[in-house]
Amino acid sequence: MAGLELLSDEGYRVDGRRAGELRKVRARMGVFAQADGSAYIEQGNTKVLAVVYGPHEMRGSRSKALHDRALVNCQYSMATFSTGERKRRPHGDRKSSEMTLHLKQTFEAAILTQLYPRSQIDIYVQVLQADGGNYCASVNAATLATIDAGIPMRDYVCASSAGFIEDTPLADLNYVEEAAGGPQVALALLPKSDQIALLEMNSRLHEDHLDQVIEAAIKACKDIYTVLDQVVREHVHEVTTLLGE
Amino acid sequence: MASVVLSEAEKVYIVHGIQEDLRVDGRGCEDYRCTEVETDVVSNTSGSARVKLGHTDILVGVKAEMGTPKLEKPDEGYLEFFVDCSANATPEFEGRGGEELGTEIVNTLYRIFSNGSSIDLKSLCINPREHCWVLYVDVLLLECGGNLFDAISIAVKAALFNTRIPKVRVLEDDEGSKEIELSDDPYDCIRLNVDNVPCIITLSKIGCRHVVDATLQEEACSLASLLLSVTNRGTLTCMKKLGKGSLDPESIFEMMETGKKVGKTLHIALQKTLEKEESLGTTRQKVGFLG
Amino acid sequence: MAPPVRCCVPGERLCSLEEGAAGSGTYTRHGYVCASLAGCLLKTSEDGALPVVSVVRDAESQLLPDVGAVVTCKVCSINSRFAKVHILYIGSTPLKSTFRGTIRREDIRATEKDKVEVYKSFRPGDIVLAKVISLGDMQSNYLLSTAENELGVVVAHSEAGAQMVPISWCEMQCPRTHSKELRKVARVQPEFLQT
Amino acid sequence: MPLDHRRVPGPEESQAPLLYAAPGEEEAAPGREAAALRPLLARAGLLSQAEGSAYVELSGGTKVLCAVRGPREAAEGRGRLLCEFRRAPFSSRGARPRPGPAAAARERELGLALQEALAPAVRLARYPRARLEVTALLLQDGGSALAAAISAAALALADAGVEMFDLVVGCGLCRAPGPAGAWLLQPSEAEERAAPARLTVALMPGLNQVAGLLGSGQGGPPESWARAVRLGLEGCQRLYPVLRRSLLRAAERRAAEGPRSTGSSA
Amino acid sequence: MAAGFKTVEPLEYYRRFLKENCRPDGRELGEFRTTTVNIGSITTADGSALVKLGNTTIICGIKAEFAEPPAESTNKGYVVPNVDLSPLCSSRFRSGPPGEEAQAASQFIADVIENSEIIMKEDLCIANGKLAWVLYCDLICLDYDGNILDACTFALLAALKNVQLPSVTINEETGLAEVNLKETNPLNIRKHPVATSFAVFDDTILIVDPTAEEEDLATGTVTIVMDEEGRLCSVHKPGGSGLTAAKLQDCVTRAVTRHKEVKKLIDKVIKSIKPK
Repeated sequence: MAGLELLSDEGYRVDGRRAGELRKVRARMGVFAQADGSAYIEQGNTKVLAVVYGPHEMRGSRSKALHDRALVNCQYSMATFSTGERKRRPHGDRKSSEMTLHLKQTFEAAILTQLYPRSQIDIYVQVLQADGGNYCASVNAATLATIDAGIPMRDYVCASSAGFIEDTPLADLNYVEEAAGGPQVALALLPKSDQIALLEMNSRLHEDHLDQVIEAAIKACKDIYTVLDQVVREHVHEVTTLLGE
Repeated sequence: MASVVLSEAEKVYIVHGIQEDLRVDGRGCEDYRCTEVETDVVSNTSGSARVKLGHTDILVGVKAEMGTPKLEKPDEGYLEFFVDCSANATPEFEGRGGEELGTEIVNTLYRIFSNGSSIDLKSLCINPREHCWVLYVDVLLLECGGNLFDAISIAVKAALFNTRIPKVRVLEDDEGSKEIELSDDPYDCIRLNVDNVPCIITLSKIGCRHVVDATLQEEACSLASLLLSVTNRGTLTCMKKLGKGSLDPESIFEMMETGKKVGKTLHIALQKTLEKEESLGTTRQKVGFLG
Repeated sequence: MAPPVRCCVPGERLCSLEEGAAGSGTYTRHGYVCASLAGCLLKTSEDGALPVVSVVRDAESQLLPDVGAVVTCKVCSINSRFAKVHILYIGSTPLKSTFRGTIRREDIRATEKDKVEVYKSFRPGDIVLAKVISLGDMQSNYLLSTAENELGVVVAHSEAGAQMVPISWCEMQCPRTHSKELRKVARVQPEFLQT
Repeated sequence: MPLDHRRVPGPEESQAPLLYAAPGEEEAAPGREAAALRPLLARAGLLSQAEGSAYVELSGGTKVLCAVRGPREAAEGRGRLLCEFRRAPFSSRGARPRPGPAAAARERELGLALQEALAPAVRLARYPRARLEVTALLLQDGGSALAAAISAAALALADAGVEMFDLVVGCGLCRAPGPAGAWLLQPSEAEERAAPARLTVALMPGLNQVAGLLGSGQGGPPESWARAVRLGLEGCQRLYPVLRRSLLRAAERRAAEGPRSTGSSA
Repeated sequence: MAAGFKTVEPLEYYRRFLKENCRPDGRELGEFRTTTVNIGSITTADGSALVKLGNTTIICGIKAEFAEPPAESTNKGYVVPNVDLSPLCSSRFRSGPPGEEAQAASQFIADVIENSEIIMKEDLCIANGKLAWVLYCDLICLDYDGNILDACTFALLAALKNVQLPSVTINEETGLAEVNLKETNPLNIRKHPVATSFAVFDDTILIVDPTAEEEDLATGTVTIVMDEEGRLCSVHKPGGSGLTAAKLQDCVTRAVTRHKEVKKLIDKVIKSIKPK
């Protein structure tokens, strides 16, 4: 492998985590007052803000409105100072348009869009600091923001990445492990119903290792689900006490 | 700006309130909303700061990179501004929506930092005509709650205060080509002196009085506003009328006086918080958006 | 016009409110009537006490079609519900840039509104006299009507391309092929009869 | 750069001879009295294709031409005023500004300042669904270019027959170098380049309201800026008669030959 | 209501005039609009000229700068023309990057400079392979009333005759140029190309110096560029209705007489400036 030793023989990774261990996840909902729903999440050093507007009247051309369900409109943008190398354009380049499409497909599967025909739901994700697993943190933040906006969802959507180094599957890769170029899987899961909303796998991986890696990813998503669920319950509790029984 | 829909009655209510020096959220005409300033919130930047002024939320990141000096100023480094109106603030900023406002803010920032007095650009130069430091100041607009210019200028000043530029030695080898050698100790860096970096005070004229730090609703009822950039010694370095209404000359002079007074107090408060942040050093528990 | 033609500039105080009422091209501020156009001053005093002060420009006094103005327009497209037109003239002043207008089916004729068919009244390329009935809202453009006898098609070309002659209020005839075509014809003004 | 394949290609980069010129033999500005106001030449209604047009020339050499496209059909609801202020490539003394995003951004700022100075004077309410396009072109920059553009734009709007509350007169100022520098009215390009602070004031003379204000640099404490603004407003009042006369002459010329050739372009 | 007829049926309106061999603004078919030229009005440019052809007004400003000569011909400088048609001159143009007509005009002017050898690029070379002059010729249309090609060519010629280049010496050891702004020397203008444009009406009638309306109604235009020795520099006929050889010959003869008129006008103006 590269000069850097990604997995020590005692099974510790570069940042001291074990193979299946997640990075520290901290999240908060209701960060902004003006948005319908907003959330902030930190997975290790990756920091993402998500905001949800809607469901509201179609903006722009009426022709795009779907007569039977809501149109999910996303935008994924990365702050120019989020990565080591300064990015010239925050969004609109190929990578962020691809991420935007993935977010849109993921959330069209999760949100009960048929309840709001001919309307539009905007989900905007802003990556403040990118340290690997940007897509996964964005999905988790968008889930919290959608819940904060009170939009009914089939289930949470939790996402995590997984890799395969020295034939041990690693969960929740950080930037160094992603940059090392090994096989990587990004998985978005509906934890309760165990349905995979989105699975993206690039670079070569032997066929029988595949389910090992997917297994690790699903387990990581379930761990993230417990953390997110706890954050949501705390937030709901906090909000209800504010309203006062 | 994020558009807020106000009925005529609400506007009259706000205007009458301001006549009696009482605003909708209980502030006086010359009071600021509660401001939170926090530095070093984003790790892979040379300096960063986040300012939350009421419902306005700004994040500024400064990255120092090596560049060649400009032709007409061979012995100085320079600053490059970029404002990104993220769609988080309002759906209108999606795609290219926020570009117009972004360019307006960038032009105002260039106007303020164009004269040499705000930042000592000569200290950014490594060797004339060839190498100098370029500071990319990137402003990210996360939430528009009115009074953007003030929040942005405070965030830029805090971010520049927080900026650490690694020390650099120039090695001259035999055939004259200069070799840049970066010092390896991460804490051995030079800091920028931000004392005479000005802050922007926007005074909005509502009815026949002017207010400081107007919220979105108050901006909707103000026809014209005056933007002043005030240094901590009270001198003005930029003056600009915004909005589609006009101002009578007398009220402009009053606004300038108020701007100077408010500007000085703002500088003192900002300097205090920055020193407090600095004194805590790296052990400080970073709150960020989790606060 | 009064012999010493007094031209004025926007913002100039013309007279106080006691001496005259504000006419077109002027506005009132702090009890004074001020000019809002650069043009010649016109004081028209009817029998009432207060003369009406207005500023008039001769070149093209009318810049925007407003409600009630008679406009000349060219039909650019028709469908079963309305006809789309370009407004070329307001009254007699030509417009440097055309404005889009719409004549709805029910605004074509005053009598038996529902039996009207658009293609029996207008064809693309016709020159039509119409009256502005509304400025239209955000999306739509000006709403026009040809519901009076003097309004309707003024110039129309037949299939053969020749300019047709109106023979009744709903028919025009091509001088070359003598074929009759249906149009909502404007009653010909008396002074044009001899051409 | 998409721009370049639409223009005849030149060398990649070129430098102005000025950089290599022996510096310093700038002709010293003759001792001039701060409040001296140099004559301004203004002429309205000179372009045939535009509904309204005006040309303003300051004695410092600044030449601005402005054209107004009358109320044109606008897509969305309320009336809008769109201003564009362009500099001719040969207008400035030094290097020719290469057409690029940076130059476009600076021109956008001046366009915006022009729009904010004109907005209070134009009765947009009278043009509910129309668009007014103002295009100003700086042919030669001899100092206080924005001020000349504001006066020219106001003249062109009035000449186009657009309803306005008042004309707008622009006046440029700059501070003489040195700690106690006095403010100079209508500076020349050389004075403006050497000045530590610059200010442009736009006044509606009839209503005595400040329509636009744009200043930057070390102008010192607010009292000094206040002095500058007062001096600027007084300058505007003195420039107003010249503009008014040129507009009246254009109106009379239009009235004289108005009735004869209606419609066809004069 | 004559004006009404003009807007409603413009072609018919023009045919009526062409039958009597004149035009709505009173000119014959072969008559040019009044042409005026004003040289050296922009002091910040190295050379400038303003040409008015009836209502059509073009201003040409030339800025001279230094650049390395092109690799393939190290003893040549550059001449970079650029025609700018902005919303200022007519409502048919949008702001932003140059449109089709502007690009076509710029290319036409570049071809005229190339074919007519108005100046030798070798004269622009200062130090072979190291430094050469670049002449940025910016032609801005202030008022678009048709026939901008004639006006642009005339404005470019007049501006080039007005150019004053500062004297430049390369001092040996630093290899940098030294510029002396005091002494300036003019360009050596070798040829005087003059353009004449015609509009073709209903495939038969040829009218010279068309206005904007006539250009819109014409079924074709042709532009002929001649120099003083009667040599054809370029013939530019962008499509449109055909033209018989005889008609083309009439155009060429008219172009020759037009060249004399323009040459007389420009010499008169240059003389009136020189003694000053």
